[in-house]
Amino acid sequence: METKLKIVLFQCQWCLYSEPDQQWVDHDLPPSIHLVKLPCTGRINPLFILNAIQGGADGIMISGCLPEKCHYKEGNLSALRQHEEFINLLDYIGYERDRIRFVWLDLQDRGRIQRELANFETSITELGKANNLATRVNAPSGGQYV
Amino acid sequence: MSETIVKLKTEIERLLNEDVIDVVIAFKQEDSPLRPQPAFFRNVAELEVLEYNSLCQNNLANYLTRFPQDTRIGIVVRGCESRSVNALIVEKQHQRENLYLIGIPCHGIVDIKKIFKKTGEEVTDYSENQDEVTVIVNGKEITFSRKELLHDSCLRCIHPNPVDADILLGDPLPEGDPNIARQEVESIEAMSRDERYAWFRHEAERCIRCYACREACPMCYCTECFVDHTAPRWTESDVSQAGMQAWHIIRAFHQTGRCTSCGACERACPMDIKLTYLTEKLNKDMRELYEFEAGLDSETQPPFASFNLDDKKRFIV
Amino acid sequence: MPDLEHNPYNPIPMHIMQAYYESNDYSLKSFELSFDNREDCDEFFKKFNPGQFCQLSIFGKGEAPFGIASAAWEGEFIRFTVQKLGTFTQQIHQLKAGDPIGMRGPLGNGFPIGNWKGKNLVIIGGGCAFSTLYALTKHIQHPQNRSDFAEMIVVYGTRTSGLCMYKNDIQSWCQREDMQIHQAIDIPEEGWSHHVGYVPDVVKEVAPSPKNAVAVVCGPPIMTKFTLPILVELGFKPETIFTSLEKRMKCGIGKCGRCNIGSKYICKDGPVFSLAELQALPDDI
Amino acid sequence: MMHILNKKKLNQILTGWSTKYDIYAPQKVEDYSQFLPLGTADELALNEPHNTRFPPKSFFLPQSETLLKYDHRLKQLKEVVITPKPRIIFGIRPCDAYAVKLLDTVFDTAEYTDPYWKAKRNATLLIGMGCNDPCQTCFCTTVGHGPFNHDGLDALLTECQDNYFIETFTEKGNKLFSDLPAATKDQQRQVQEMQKKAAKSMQPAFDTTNLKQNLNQSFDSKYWAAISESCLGCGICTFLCPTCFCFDIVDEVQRNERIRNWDTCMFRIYSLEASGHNPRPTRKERTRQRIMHKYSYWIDHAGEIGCTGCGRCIRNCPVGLDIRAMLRAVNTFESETVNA
Repeated sequence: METKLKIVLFQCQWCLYSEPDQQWVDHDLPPSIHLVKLPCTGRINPLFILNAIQGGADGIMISGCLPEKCHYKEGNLSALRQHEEFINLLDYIGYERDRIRFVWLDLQDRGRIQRELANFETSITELGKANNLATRVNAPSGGQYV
Repeated sequence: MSETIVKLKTEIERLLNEDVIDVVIAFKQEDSPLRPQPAFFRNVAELEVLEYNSLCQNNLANYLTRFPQDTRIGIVVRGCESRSVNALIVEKQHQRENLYLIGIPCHGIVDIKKIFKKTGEEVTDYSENQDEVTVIVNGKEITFSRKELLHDSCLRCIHPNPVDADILLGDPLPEGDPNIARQEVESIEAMSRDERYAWFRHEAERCIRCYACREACPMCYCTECFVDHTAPRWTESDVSQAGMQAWHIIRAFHQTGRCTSCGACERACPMDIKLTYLTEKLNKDMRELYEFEAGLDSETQPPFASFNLDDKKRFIV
Repeated sequence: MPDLEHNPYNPIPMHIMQAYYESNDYSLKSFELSFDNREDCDEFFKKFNPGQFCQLSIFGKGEAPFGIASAAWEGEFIRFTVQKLGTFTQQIHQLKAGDPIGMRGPLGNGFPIGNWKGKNLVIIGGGCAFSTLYALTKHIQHPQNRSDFAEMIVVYGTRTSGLCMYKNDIQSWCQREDMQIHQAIDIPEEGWSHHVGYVPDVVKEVAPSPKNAVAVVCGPPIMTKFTLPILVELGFKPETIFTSLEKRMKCGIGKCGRCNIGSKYICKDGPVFSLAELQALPDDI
Repeated sequence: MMHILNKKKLNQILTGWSTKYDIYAPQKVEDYSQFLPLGTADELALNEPHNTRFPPKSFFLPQSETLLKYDHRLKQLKEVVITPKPRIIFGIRPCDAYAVKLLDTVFDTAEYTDPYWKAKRNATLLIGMGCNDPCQTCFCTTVGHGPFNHDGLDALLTECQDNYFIETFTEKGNKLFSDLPAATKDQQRQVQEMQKKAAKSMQPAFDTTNLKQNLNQSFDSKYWAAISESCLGCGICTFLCPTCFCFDIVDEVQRNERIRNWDTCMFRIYSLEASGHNPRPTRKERTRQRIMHKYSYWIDHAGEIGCTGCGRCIRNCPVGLDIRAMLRAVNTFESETVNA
């Protein structure tokens, strides 16, 4: 049984204003963190999040630009309502709300992404392996009467 | 209720004779008195089989999207159906001017499975009035109060009257209580996390992926559903836990701000899965967060189609 | 214990020997596959007959049926020509020489060559569906087989000259005296010395004699639809006109029910049907 | 020979078998009955007037079944070993057992045998429970079957007052019941009469004599568009049908498996080709395919109608479509046009 925790980072490609931060995210992420780089948080379909969960992620972090500072003017705003409600729904069916975290980065926040990730990892470690919601890996196929 | 059928028949006859519309979507009854079917009337001679009673369990708005936008359609609408029609008009699936809505205030749909549970399935005849339902089983007459047989989603119904109709057959009924609508969701919300997940897993694992819920829903009109995509493949295609859970989550989520709580999905499900408990939660959130209910008018865009800078107040971490 | 040795769902392991593009728009690519195991190879060629198809599979990507485009005498390999169309064919196109691939086959009935001995053959093909006809032509061209058949006429039409497959071979066929070849393109092009026009029109122009002849038609549905009546007009009997059908398939062995048409399964009872058989089937293609 | 078994001793005999076999019997979950391993629920639901809602074909053709496993990196096959345990399916209705027999003609042919089906089939015994009170939606007698027929069964139980009367049809079935006392002549007669009475109580739902010709003739008629207009296009009728067998083969990348899933001709993507062409683009063609396959094509393949009259599609159709009414309509539709 694999015990290592997995974290998926969905990152808006515009949200890291500082060059070293982006460098760090692109090349030096710890192996437990998987990076999915996207043009905007508005690109994130709830299916992405669900796919990550079912693919075995224990925590999901989404980093994007502040609401008024979206590169595409309003991309992240249109995403806001969807993500919020999707997390409400997941919470309703028993998935821990804390396993999904949003971080909104601003110009001054140099180095914040590293702190946030470290922070998030600690809190996920406290939560342990995700077990609410079935994962795709090693799931038995079958259905009724097998 | 036969009075309603007479009125309905006269109205449909008029519409067809005066060539106001091309087709009327209503219900018919052919063989079994327990299973009225959706029917499409194009000339007056077919109207013999017209039926309307509380066993008509389908949402007729489902068939709107099958017709080209310029077809002039007459459609029988109850409260939930009229809201579905509105929601479809908001999404530009049909044009209001090409629709003729024959509204009927709805006393609620009788859940045939509840009858069967009480009497067994050998029911040979069915009749009803406003408060009571009478069935004949093995030659014996059994009467129930309507309330105990109503479908769950009809017990929660807030707007039994059509919100928009060109003609209203019958007197408007009192509105339902929104508190009752919330009760079930709130009781589930009050459970512990593990209980909630056990509940969800129990509902999802019975799924046989026949997609009757999708096909019965008026709002599920996409030509290609996300589960049918091959590239990318969003979910597992088989009946493994992950695949079924993904289907249930995303099916419900795609209804956010669009579901009119008609319960057609639940009535269509062959495995008696409580599908509405997910959509009701989303509806409740939409009501609380955005004061929005789907289909109350034919203009307001659902919350996910718009946004507001005030949203961020709830959101910043 | 079940008989897993002969599990019809297990693909035979194979490798790609060669892969090359056939058309100038890179939509058609030919693959030559060699067997990993000797026994599989022997088994395959024991059953093989031009006109059959195989299920090619890439693990993790899926499986799809393709017509065999090589004759048995060419060597111990199988050739397939794949048109890039859907998700799976896109994956196949990315394969290169040396890559492993799974194969199930040969499946289907193939052309009833045994019944055609001593007859004139009219082979009519259009587009990438010509691949199985290419296998047939190749098969007949072998000195051992050629004497079994009388005259041979090949009509092969493509949209443009660039989409013409097996160019070298077809060019050499033009020099051969034991066969006639009529190439056609839909739209006139500079330097094109053959026919210009749609295949049905070319067939009309060539007007092959129905006497002691068999016609084989493979092409896109629209071409087949218009060519068959012309052959009937020329005097071919429905029993002497053959065509190969295509439908979505999964198992290839008549179990999954997908390619059901009337009381036939295309994978098992077909893909080659005579026009007479087709006329007896419902119009559900 | 007919054996007799007191109802009270049923549990004892079932437990006796359970050392050698996995036993599945209909038990009530939710509001419907379902085949479950013995002991899941307190009581067996043998007297349910209906079939289990989910068809027992899935014992042999599971809704999802792993065909192959492979090593994704090495691109090599791994062996899938099919070792089904010996099973007894107890209390299966004759229509469902007959359906399994019909499906044998698909999966166990001279050309290609499906090893997965065959292995499970060989390891399973079917012990039926005859229907004393067929329901309204049943029409097994119409399609040439009956509430006490034994096609596909190893043994058949008939309930009569306090006893079960057991007829066995195969060696294996015989072995299971050989210890039981034999029924007297009188009892045998009584049971046979009861069986006949049950069969007689079922009215023929439609006429099958010219059905195949009528269907074939009406292939292009408007009738199909008319009956399929209200069809939702869901998969209930085919998934719950005990004789529908279509499947799809899919690679599940995450699990490195090639699996087969039930599929249905009622879905649009079922026949959609990569080129975008769909031979059955609307519900009209799909409904036609479903009905033609059962009542016409199947006769060509196996000589039998591919329907056992279990009535699941009628009971569970969300829009109340009734296959019996459709087939009656085919018959009358034809005669109408002939007269006109």
